[in-house]
Amino acid sequence: MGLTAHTLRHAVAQAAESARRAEDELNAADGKVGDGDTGVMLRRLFEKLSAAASPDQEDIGAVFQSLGAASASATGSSLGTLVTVSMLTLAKETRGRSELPWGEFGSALQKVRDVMMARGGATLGDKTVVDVLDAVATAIDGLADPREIYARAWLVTVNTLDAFRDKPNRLGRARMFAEKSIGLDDPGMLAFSRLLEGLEPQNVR
Amino acid sequence: MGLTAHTLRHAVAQAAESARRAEDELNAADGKVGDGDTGVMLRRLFEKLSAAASPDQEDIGAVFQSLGAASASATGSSLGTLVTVSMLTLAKETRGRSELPWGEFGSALQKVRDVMMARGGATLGDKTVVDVLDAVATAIDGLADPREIYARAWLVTVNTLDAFRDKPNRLGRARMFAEKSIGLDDPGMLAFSRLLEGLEPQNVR
Amino acid sequence: MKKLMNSADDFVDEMLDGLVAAHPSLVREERVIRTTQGAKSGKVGIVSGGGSGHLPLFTGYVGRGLLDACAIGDVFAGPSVDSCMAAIRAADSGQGVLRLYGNYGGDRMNFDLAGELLEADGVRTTTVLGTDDIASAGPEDMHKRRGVAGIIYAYKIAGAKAEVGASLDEVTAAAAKAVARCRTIGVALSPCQIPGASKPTFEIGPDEIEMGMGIHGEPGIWRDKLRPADRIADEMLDRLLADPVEHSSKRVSVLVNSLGATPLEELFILYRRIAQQLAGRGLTVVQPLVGHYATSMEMAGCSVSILSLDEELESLLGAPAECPFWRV
Amino acid sequence: MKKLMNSADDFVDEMLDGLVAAHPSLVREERVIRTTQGAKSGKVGIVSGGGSGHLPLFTGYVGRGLLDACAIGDVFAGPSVDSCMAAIRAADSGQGVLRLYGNYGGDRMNFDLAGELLEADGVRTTTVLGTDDIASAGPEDMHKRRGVAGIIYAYKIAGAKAEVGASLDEVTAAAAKAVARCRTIGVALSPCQIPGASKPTFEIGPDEIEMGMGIHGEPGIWRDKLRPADRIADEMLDRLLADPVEHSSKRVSVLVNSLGATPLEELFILYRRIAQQLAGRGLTVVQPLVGHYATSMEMAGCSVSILSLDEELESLLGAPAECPFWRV
Ligand SMILES: Nc1ncnc2c1ncn2[C@@H]1O[C@H](COP(=O)(O)OP(=O)(O)O)[C@@H](O)[C@H]1O
Ligand SMILES: Nc1ncnc2c1ncn2[C@@H]1O[C@H](COP(=O)(O)OP(=O)(O)O)[C@@H](O)[C@H]1O
Ligand SMILES: [Mg+2]
Ligand SMILES: [Mg+2]
Ligand SMILES: [Mg+2]
Ligand SMILES: [Mg+2]
Repeated sequence: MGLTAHTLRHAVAQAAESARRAEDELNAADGKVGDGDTGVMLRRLFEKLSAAASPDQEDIGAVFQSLGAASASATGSSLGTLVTVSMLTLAKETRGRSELPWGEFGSALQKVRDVMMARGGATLGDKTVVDVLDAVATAIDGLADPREIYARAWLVTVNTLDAFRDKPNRLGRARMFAEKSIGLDDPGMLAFSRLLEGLEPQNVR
Repeated sequence: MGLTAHTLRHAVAQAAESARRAEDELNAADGKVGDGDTGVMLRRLFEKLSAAASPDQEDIGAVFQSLGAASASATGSSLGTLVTVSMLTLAKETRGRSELPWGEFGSALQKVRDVMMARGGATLGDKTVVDVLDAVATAIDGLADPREIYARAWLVTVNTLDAFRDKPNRLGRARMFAEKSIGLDDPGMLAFSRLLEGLEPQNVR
Repeated sequence: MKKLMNSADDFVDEMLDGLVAAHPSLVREERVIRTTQGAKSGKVGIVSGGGSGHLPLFTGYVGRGLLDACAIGDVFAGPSVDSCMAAIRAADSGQGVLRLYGNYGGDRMNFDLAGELLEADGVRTTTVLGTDDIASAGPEDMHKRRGVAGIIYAYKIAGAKAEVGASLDEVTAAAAKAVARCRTIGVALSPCQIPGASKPTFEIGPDEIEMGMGIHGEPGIWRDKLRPADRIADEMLDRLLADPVEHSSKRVSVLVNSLGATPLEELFILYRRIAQQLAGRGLTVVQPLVGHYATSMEMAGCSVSILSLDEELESLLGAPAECPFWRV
Repeated sequence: MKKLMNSADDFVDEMLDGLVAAHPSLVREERVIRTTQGAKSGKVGIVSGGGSGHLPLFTGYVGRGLLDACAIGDVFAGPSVDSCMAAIRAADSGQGVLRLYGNYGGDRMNFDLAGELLEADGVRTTTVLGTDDIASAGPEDMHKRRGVAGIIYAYKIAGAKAEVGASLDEVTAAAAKAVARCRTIGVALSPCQIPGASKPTFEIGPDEIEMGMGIHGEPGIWRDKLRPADRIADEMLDRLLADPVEHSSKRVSVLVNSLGATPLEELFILYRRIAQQLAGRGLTVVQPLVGHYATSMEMAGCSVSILSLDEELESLLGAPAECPFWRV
């Protein structure tokens, strides 16, 4: 069992719905430390991704490729571009395959984390989306049961948000607000948690 | 007895002081029906006039001429320009004389009223400075006692403000606010009253 | 409202000093701005003027093929009689001078008085008043209308006419034609404040706009909730095109002008719609202008002007001209 | 904050449509603006890009002797990878392309990725980042500084260099020199609001200013009561001139730029003081620029940039160039 083209498309549709619901909350979070557009960016981006995940593809690598292409044309925001490179990385990893086995999921996320760090220049501890991705990728490493993966991912996501809340942001626009950012969630990490939260665990099978 | 160069200079200095005191009040009055600058214009104008009334002139026409010249260079606001033409008119009337007899004062003011109307296009009843000037010029016509002139002038000024308060403005910027101007004093009329009020009657002798 | 200034009393003079410091093609003499070269011999002179606070109006349009000199008053007050006289003198090379300025009481008194005083010296002057603001009076009271942003078309056209050696009467006629064929309407979103004044020129709710409001806050046609840009553009255009213009034509120029705080982004959103609508009505746009051409300091809002062209106007509009804020 | 727009989602696309409708010298292809003629054969290409909301930046500087193409993102967001690739392609005539844009994380990720993806196709690119904002990091962290209004000097200088047939390396070196010799500082008086955002980018008291604030509201050096324009100008200039510039010279260009709502009147009041102070320090000002050159929509405030010239920079700055918002 693993992630198929069908599951992926469904997850993207769910993420689009979550992004819509979280738009104002994420704008507000970014408004405190950045330029206030994380929510609107994410909502627009996932609208386009959802439209781009064509229903007749079986090759999961091809689906990731169309998501990456759609993202590359849809957004240029920091977080959006990290989504682009994630999709393109996963496309490379899964090209020609009809599913990504759950047992390989954690190591795939580790690759995503690495390209994000290479592209964006963040290091672990900077209080960015990379930190929560790292925590999740590490926590689910080797797990093969999708329900367990989801449960663990959700747990460490919440814990990571908690753990970073009282640290200062060290990267991106929020860096300028380092002191002000203490006590606040990083908008990118918060966005990750909202998207994850919106995935119905029963679909992850 | 009449208006001499000395009395005139003193009156201008008093007017400058009155304009300074009334600046905010006149701005506020103009702010309700116009662009809110009657007070600042008048204060600046009379500062310059006061400086321009040179102390060594005996010819009252020459003093009026320097006041007119100073006004012509200092202001271009509607009310300011009416001050300019008033001064130039009085200069013409008094050229070469060392005083303007009080008995001729009313008819001189009537001339001023006429050039104001010719220059500005206002008609009586438009609720402008012209209306109060007309009322004063008419009321003091033929009077020769300066105390009586002052007392009558003050009385009709107050009455004219009262009489016009509930009429609409029909000219200048306030025309646009015709309905809104009902219940409010015209800034130009109010300015006239403040300047008159500030003249010490004991000086008008 | 916060202003980067030193004192209200010095606002205009310091602004003028900065203007000429930044633009060596301009010279300041008290409250007059003229070209560095001075009146061009054999050419009819063109002067304008008005209150400060409307940059690039009025002083910014002094230059080749536009104005020769400009008399400038305090913020939102007319230029003084002396300034008007000095501007006319600076523009006069002996061929006479067109006084071309907006239809405001104070400005008229001063330019008229200046003209009368100069007549004695044999200076010939004519007058054309900008009256393009359709919201300020009905078509039956055309002569009561205020002059707003559209006057820059009259500058351009009269300036080009003078540049080719036309007579004072011909230059005057060209300016009058430009005014007669130009219509403007504005919409205001937020007020401005005169330096030294205790409060803004008007009040308006945080979600309101006023259609037809004047550049000094003169009341407009209606005040209501903000609506989509396309609806605003459509209404402005409908009103402009419904206003009768003798010999209106199929070729027009359009000016979408910021009153100050409204950014270029929003002007282009409006212009996009206006261009579509004009095309839909079979009108061809020539030399559109989108930007800050006649402002009221930090006021938010915009105006739209339409100039109905004929062959003469189109060629004069396209003739070379150069001032600090407009180059053709 | 009131905006003349139809919807937040259409803001950028409608703005771009209006921009090219008003300026036939520009062509739009999705989120790329390029010159109508396209890449000039034999000439090195220059592209820039960034978030929307800064007009005339970035798209307004596409034109002869300036940029060949520009990739444009949503308001205050970087241009997408695709737009960056398309802009580079549009600018490439085979001589290679300089990527010249401001030092912001999102923009860098996208331009870098685009360059890597195009390398496969044999497109040669170089990068110069605008880093003129002295308030965003100390001199020891020069490479961390943000790019703001001063980048237009780099456009002009790189553009002129490319126009005379210089190689990609030479054009790149000229741009890098312009950046290295340019310093900017800004002061903010009021915020702007991103279309669709629930509130302005920052809050500031009705009598406060913030020295050094960034164009997206990034925090500055101090926030305090408004003070006289001359004191503000002096402090900005002191800070600019105190920042070390290798080979600083006695001839400078100065850009006094409105962030949006601050009117020309106030810019000229500031420029007057700056020109006096520079003269007092024995510096000669060449080609000063005063106006709206790099804005943040309706934000009030201004920035001052100083470019320290040498012979090469001065001649490149003075070379002919033409785009909708700047002509030399
Ligand atoms: N260089 C980077 N590396 C990793 N994450 C980043 C980087 N830059 C930004 N982010 C993440 O993106 C979030 C901001 O996203 P968004 O508001 O869309 O970007 P922008 O700053 O372009 O407006 C931050 O909270 C942070 O988690
Ligand atoms: N044409 C006119 N004729 C007579 N009085 C006028 C005229 N125009 C304006 N006024 C007077 O001037 C006053 C306004 O003065 P002021 O605020 O200085 O002028 P502005 O309208 O130029 O700002 C009005 O209240 C009115 O009394
Ligand atoms: Mg953001
Ligand atoms: Mg007034
Ligand atoms: Mg006034
Ligand atoms: Mg952003």
